[in-house]
Amino acid sequence: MNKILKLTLILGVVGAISGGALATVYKVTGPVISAQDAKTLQAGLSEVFPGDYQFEGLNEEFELSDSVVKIDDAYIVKSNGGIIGLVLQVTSPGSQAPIKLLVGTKKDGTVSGVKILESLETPGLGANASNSDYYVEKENKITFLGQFKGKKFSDNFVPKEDVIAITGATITSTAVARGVKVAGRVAHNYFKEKEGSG
Amino acid sequence: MKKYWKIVWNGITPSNPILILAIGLCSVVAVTNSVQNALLMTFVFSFVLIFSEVIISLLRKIIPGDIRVPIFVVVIATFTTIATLLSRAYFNSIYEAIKLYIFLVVVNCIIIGRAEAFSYQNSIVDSIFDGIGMSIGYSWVIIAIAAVREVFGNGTIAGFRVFPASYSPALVMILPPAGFLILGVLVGWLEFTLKKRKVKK
Amino acid sequence: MSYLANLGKIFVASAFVNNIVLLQFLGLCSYIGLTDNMHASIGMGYAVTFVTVLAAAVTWIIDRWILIPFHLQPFLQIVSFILVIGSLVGLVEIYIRKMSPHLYKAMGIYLPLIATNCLILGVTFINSLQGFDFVESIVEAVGAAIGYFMAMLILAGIRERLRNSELPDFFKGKAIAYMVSGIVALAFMGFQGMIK
Amino acid sequence: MKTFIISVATVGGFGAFFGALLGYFAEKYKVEENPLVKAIYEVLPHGECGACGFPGCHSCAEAIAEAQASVDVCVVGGAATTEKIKKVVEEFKNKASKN
Amino acid sequence: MDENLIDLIVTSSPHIRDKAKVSLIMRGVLIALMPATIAGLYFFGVGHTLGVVIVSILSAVVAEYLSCLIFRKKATAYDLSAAVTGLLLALTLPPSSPYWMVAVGAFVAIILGKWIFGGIGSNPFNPALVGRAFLMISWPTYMTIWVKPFTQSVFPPTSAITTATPLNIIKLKGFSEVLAMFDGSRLIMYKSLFLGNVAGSIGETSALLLLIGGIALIAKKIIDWRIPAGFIGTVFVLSAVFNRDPVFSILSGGLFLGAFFMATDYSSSPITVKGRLWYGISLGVLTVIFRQFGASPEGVMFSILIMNCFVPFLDKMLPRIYGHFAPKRRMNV
Repeated sequence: MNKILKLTLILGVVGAISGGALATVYKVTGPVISAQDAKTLQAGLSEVFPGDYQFEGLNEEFELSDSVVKIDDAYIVKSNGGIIGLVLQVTSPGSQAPIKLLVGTKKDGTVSGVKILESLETPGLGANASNSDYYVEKENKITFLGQFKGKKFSDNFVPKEDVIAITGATITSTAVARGVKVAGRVAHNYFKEKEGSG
Repeated sequence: MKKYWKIVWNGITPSNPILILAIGLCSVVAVTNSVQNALLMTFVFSFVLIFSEVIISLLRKIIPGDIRVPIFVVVIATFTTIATLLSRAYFNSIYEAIKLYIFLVVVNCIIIGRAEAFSYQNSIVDSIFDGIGMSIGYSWVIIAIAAVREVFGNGTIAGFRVFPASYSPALVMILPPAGFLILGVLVGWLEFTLKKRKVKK
Repeated sequence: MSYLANLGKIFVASAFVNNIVLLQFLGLCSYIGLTDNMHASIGMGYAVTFVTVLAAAVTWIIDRWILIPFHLQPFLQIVSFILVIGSLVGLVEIYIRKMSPHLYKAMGIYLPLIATNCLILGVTFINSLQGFDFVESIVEAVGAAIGYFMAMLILAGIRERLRNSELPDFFKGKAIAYMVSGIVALAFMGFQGMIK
Repeated sequence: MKTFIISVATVGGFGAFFGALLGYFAEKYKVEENPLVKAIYEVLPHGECGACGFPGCHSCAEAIAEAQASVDVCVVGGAATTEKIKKVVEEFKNKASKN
Repeated sequence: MDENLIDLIVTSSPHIRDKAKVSLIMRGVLIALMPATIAGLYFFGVGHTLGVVIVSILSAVVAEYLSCLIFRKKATAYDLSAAVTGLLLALTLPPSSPYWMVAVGAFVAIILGKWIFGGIGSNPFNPALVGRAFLMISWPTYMTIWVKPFTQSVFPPTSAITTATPLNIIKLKGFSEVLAMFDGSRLIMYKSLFLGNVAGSIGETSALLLLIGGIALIAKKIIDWRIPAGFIGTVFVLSAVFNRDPVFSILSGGLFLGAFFMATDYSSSPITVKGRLWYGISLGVLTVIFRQFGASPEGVMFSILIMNCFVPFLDKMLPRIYGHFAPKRRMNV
């Protein structure tokens, strides 16, 4: 009995100390991490929707055309009070972990830009998706994400057809294209609804 | 001073954690596809190893033998999490690259092995130097492997272009199969030379 | 996509497309260490299957019912997971050692090996990262375990066979196990793209 | 502060719970075993990595006790562990010869 | 081949290490591959294509020679096995492959595929396919450029018109598109595929000539009919199940080349009669699965490599020719 008590006590105390230490460290680093995330998000927003605009968080549930792609967040883009676009944060299943994307959409029905926020794709293959030195069209220096700029919502977004795939990374290419496609559909419905209601 | 140098040197070559002990190889294969990943892994590894060794050495008289392993594991996991949080807060871009492999540190046999074999029996100062030696021994090997893989697989070292842009990289080098193959050649070379040395003796 | 098809997809992905040993390098220590012996490989395979599923179930409960509701996930996940898995495995080992010496010989002796096997922890992290629900987590765990089992059997079979051939001195011992794994990994790359 | 307390309670609770269970199980399901195996097992690193080719440190200790493996089979422990195992084995031999 | 020697060759199952006999077998295989090779040169232009074949064979022989030196084994560079590996590798490569890549592939095939295991007879994997898989993963771009027949000029190879293989088109666009390529007539399609007038690897397109070579090898008892029969038969049946044109499925891609010349490699295929049959069937199943669900349109190579992994089990689990295990099993039941 004595032994059981001793083990309980020691393991409990060690656990408690560990929990306390971690909570303390998290208290210090937590704000830094969230500040960092916010900064990344802000930079991402202005990257997918270049120009001097205001971004505003949007709380709305969207109807999705795809069962595996999810919309985590949405931001409306405002210029002088008027809505000119929508940026969507999309999660699409990648080859190992989900890929988090920011997709900027314009009111005129085109994609303004795409950025990968988080991904765990294979270095040298899938990771080339966010590599700014990797061109899918070498002559025009167009990156994989760059090719989405200006694409219409109504496009098919199928790699090897209207989307140039990354060599040896079909899964990644499909995942990104799929995410953009869903975002496009959502944005299309959103703008239509806005117009309908005035 | 000489004693400490001997402890450090012991980790660098005579009982190098990868080359001689040949354990904890999961992380070796996993993170050596680029020098950058290998470097961050090295930082996390050294941080966790050194601090865990210190704490365990500090507590060595109190820890009961029956549950020493769970305690070691908790200590190691705690430092791993701290390392994760710190790298996430201050080196976010690299953290993104290897976050899947960070937990490999927790279950790295090298750390548990050193905790048990060295710091559970030695003083704090000795443990620090053992940690330093082991970290250096671990890092030079994984960085070397990573350099080879990155050069042939991507034409760069730590992001700097080494081969001209016209070089078409052998993608396989940064993919899983080459990790095994290079480790195989390395292990073969080691066992071969060690055997030779034994025969000579 | 129906829920069942989704489960099938998760299974194929974890067993073949992202084979946990060959393409994710988890559980290498035991993979290289034990495949010299076919008997041990099989025992380890059963033990890993059992523990992975157990661990996936338990950690899912801890993750969903304790860590996430109290916002502890970012900093307590690793510690709690490893503590719980390690202790559970220890308990199971002590128990079957006493209760069924037969089972202990076939599978139990491999249990301690698993407590610090990165494969188990890896699976639980993947489950948490992907946000799988309970059934999905179990399916992922079964897939990963079968992938591990398969890799163990392949390597053990080939190593057994290679015992009759005159390997070069350079590659005798563990080295050839790594080389074979490299080629098997090359073959398994063929499964890439099966999951869309 | 609330987070701090919850954290301490959670991990401390896990630790205490499993500590108690481990202690209880170890008592209740005790298995008699060869003292030599036990002694060798004590000095092995408990890393349970399997690098020696045996499934776990316990099997490794058994193999050493039955002389199926050499005393330097544990690479993780290195030279220090080898020395200790040698010592343990010798002690047992001496005891046996005295009896 | 000298008729008197054939009886000696038949019993090759526990592998024969005798140099003279090995070289005879290898010579047989080389001769059997000749028609398909010549067809490849005819369809894809003598210039660059011939270069690929020569570079591959030469590199393989050089690699073999070097390996003998490095690993201090008796020289086997002249038993023709390296030449066979080199030729097989070349036949699986696209006609426009750059020479350096071919050379790398041949070195990998010989050293990684064969010599690290101790040379001929010990390799658990088919060496030529190890080389090809290495290239496929390393340089997917070069490995998926296919040349339209009769368009690759002698010099320079760039003038060739690139196109997709029939399997490629089926993967991306569907069967009707393939049919449209042949004026919508199945008969013309079958004929083109059978003769080899389609895009593909150097030696895989002409089913007819591969069939002739394969049947010759079977007739000379150099290879066992069970593996190719099981393989091709399974692909035929399963393709129909998956609603693919079965005749198209067996004629297109590298199936004939793989079934007759790769899967039958002595040291990487099972040695039991039943084992061979099961081996062939499993290969067929895997190939259809790869073609149907995989990222790349063809799956013969990866199927063979994966089944190579399981050969030790096929040998172990199924009773041997000698009936050694059979009585024991019955006793258990």
